[in-house]
Amino acid sequence: MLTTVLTISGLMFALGVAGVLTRRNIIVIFMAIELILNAANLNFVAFSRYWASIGGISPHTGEVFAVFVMVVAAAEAAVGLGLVIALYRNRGTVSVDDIDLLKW
Amino acid sequence: MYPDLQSSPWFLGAVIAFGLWAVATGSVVITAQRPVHAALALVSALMAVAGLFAVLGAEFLAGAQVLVYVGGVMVLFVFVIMVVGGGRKTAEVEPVSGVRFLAATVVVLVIGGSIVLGARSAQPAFELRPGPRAAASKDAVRAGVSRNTEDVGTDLYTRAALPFEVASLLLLVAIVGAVVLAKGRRVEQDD
Amino acid sequence: MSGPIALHWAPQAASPPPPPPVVPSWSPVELIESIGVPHGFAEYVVWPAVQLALILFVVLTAVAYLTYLERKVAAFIQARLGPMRVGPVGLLQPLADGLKLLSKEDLVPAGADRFVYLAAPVLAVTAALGLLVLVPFGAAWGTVTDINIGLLFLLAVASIGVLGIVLAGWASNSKYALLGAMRSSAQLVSYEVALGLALVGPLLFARTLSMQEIVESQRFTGLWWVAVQPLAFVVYFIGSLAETNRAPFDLPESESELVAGFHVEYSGFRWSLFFMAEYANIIITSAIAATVFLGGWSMPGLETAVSWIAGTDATTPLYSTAFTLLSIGVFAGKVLVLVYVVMWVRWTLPRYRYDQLMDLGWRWLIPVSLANILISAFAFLVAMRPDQGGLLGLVEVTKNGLWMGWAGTAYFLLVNLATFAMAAWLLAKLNKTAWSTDLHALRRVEALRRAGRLATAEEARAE
Amino acid sequence: MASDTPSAAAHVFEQTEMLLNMGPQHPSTHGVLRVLLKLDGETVVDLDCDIGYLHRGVEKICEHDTYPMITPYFDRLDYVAAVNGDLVYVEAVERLMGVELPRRAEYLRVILAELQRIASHLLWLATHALDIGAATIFLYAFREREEILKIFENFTGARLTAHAFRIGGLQWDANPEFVRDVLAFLDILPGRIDEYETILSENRIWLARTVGIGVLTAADAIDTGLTGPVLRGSGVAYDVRRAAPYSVYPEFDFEIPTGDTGDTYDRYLVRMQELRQSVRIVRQAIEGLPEGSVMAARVPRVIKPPAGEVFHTNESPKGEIGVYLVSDGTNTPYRLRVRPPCFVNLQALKQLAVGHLVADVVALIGTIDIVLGEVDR
Repeated sequence: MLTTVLTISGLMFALGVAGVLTRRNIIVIFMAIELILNAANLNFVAFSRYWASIGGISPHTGEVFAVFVMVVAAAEAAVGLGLVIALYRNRGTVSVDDIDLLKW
Repeated sequence: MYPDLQSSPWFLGAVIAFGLWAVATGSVVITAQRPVHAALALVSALMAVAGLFAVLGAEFLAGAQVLVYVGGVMVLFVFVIMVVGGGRKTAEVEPVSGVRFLAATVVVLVIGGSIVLGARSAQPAFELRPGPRAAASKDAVRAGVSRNTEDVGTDLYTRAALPFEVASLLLLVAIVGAVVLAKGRRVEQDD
Repeated sequence: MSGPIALHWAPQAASPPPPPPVVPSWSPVELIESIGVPHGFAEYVVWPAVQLALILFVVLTAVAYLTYLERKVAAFIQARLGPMRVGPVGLLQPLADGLKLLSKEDLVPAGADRFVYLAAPVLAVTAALGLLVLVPFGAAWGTVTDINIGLLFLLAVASIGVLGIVLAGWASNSKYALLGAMRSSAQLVSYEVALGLALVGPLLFARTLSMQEIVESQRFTGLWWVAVQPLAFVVYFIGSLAETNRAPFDLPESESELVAGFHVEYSGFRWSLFFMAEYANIIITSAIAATVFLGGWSMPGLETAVSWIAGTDATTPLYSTAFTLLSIGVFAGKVLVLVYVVMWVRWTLPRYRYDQLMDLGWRWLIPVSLANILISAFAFLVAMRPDQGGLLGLVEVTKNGLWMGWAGTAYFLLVNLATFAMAAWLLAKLNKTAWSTDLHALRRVEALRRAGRLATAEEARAE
Repeated sequence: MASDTPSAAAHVFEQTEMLLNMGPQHPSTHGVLRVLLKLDGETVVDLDCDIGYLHRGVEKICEHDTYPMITPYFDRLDYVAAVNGDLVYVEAVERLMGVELPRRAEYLRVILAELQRIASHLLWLATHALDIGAATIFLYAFREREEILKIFENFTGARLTAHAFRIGGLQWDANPEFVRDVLAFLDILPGRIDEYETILSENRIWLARTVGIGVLTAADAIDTGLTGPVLRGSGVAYDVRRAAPYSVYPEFDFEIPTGDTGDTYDRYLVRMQELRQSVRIVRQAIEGLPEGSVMAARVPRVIKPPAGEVFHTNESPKGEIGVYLVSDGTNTPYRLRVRPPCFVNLQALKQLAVGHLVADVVALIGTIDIVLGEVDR
């Protein structure tokens, strides 16, 4: 049972990495990162349940961790997308191929 | 909600169904030509993950997932896509035709394959069990209603109180950052 | 019952809290089982399906008749008659409208993102109708299901509806629709915050997210949470107007500026789907308000009324049926009153401007609801029994909910009225321009602000 | 914004701007006005009015019609204030011909013109409030306007293009119920105006939407050539009824309300006051209505004003409406030119709107109170 969930999360993680590596639209890259984060969250929850089944001290640690991941994701979206908009206003593009300078 | 569900074949079936859904829509996310379609697919994938959470007994997390991701983060994404003109297909520069697809496949196969193999080789004794149920604790008003929210809340505010504060600080910084980024635009216009 | 008491002076806290109120035990599942359907199947498949079909039928009819009601209310307010021609006093008007809309052509504008354009209204209406599963329409078997994250789930799924609106506006390939979508996304995301925070206050008292238990908690305490959380109720109501795109917050579709905003390009059935979603959302936000603040299906005297009809034996089918139907009636009554207020507001007030709407949300509703949470939580802590971590012992946390005597009730009423007054005063100090009953002062302050505005307009012209 | 031409070139700020066509088919442009908005987000950066969708060439047509035939065209300039349009034309011709009118005719003309002003202001209130989102005021104002239209229908046979004036007086005397109807209407109207003000004047949202929106200083307003309530809202007490009195206006006691800041709210207050002042004028006129004929004694059957020219202006509900008339002694004018208040006032829109939001543009179009029939002619 655990392996099923781990397989799913592994595939999602791989998809996310593939998206980050192959896409050039920075927004799509952000979305792929969300996929990766979700795969991690899934693992946290699955292991949390496993922990519960073998009688760990707190069966909800994984879920609490997942909540923090969500917080990070929300913060990342707010700042990251703000950056994307600022970038778009200045450069008129959202392709990472065109944003290769550290300073302009 | 129904304690006997997790040991039933329905449980495994639900996990697999949600998992397939998540993986299928997840692959649409990275292959869709228009960002807005990718965003829609991501919404779908996130819902599937929320479904997985719910099946695994993390109901609070499922609700938070939909509320935070779909209602908040994804609306932001769609908003930004609208601002930067997401209708147009993104120009993907490919040195060699099809190399991108090839790379994606290789990545998925290598990373995904190794993770899956690793998971498969894990101990078969791993068994998922539901968290503490209301049926066991007489405190809840209604038998059968999971105490997941209460438990996560207790954990969050006792054992994880410090990380919780740190996370709230992070959110504050993010808000300030977003405000600064948004303000920067007006400064540009004035000069 | 009461533990070691140090600073304990509340006269009635010594008396043990009452047993939980009666909930009828019979359910139609037994009826279904009696014709030979296996237990699990009857309880988890057949009966919910029957309930869902009933609810969908009733709610969709209600949605259709809300449009009729809206027009009648508007007509009543505007000193005219409203629909009168189709059927007696226009009662068949929704039917005629529906037929007309169904027979219209389903247009897709040129250059639109076809898939998103066609899917958006479905998304909006699915999110709205999906919520119905969790609305506690009545006691006992009047509710489809009750999950432990009920309220959270309602808010979460309601937020999906935003995506439908935003995507509809974006996919229409029209500037008016795009502006509507932009407004909508910003508006709904900000007001969701205020809405969610406003609900935290009553949750302190209900101590659960499950919709049924929220009702039961009010039934047990004998108090509707609006009495102890008036501020939260006001914030929630304003926020729900904005969430459902109702005037004075109907900016995403404001017909005088954006023509029809996000659904300007839609026609026929897809257009009516948006309206279905809007009215279903009104029903649902009103239902949440009724559940969380107004006691849901509970009503003082409900049990007495049931016992007149069906005696006092809570296990009989008659008792259960009478109880359920009466409670559904009570709930529907509360929701209708709220819906009427929503319509009344719409036909009375002018529309806010976009920036003023944001201003109201961020500078008023969110600070107010945050302050409300803070003060309520503090007051709650102070009032709890000493052995449960409090000080005064006015309120006792029992396994069935909160138990407070008249002293506790009076205490919370006072605290929350004080909160109300304090919040109003403080925010009046903070937002001088926005809150002043002295209109002349308001105009003077505006004149100063205008000086700044004039300068920029001058610059803009100079360019 | 999703600009139409996503040129990747480094037009940094061009990318944030969006062109929005408001009208000619738009619920808030009060007819077939097309406003071309250049927006940054929702802020108006630039604005251009495109007019002429309703152009009929009225002034040219008038050169081919006899003098009495021309009056109906003036009904249809400002078609919500037909009487005022008629009045300025017939008065211009009468001035050219030197006709002296019987006092009853003058009084009836003033009554009709002021009722028409009330009707026009009610229509303005209705649409202006509707633009800002207060839908119910619309029907309230129309309810009262309906009463005026009924009076007009009784008097002239037409509701919208009420047409009773003839060169040299009125076509008919008032119908027997006229005085009673007008008095009954005057009794209810002040209470109803109070009702509108209850809903709007101290409504927080209404204030937020109008106070400080579209500020026009007195100097700017005069420079732009604005007249009527738009000018008076900026604090200039210029009213043709006082500045260059015509008809029997000097005989009536009324005030000219002015604003002080020149914003949309001031213009709103000015018009609401004007409603009350018009009620005063009509009441005085009805009470002092003389008996006698309604047609001047010596008006020739074929009207041929002596060769010459005249420029005559009136205070229409929208502002100063003027007629420049050149006669060559024949039965058709040599040249006729209208100074339309709406056309001139519309110029101010850009001045008012730049720097405000889209939602304010509709409020500003409403506050200028234009009628495209008159703008385009």
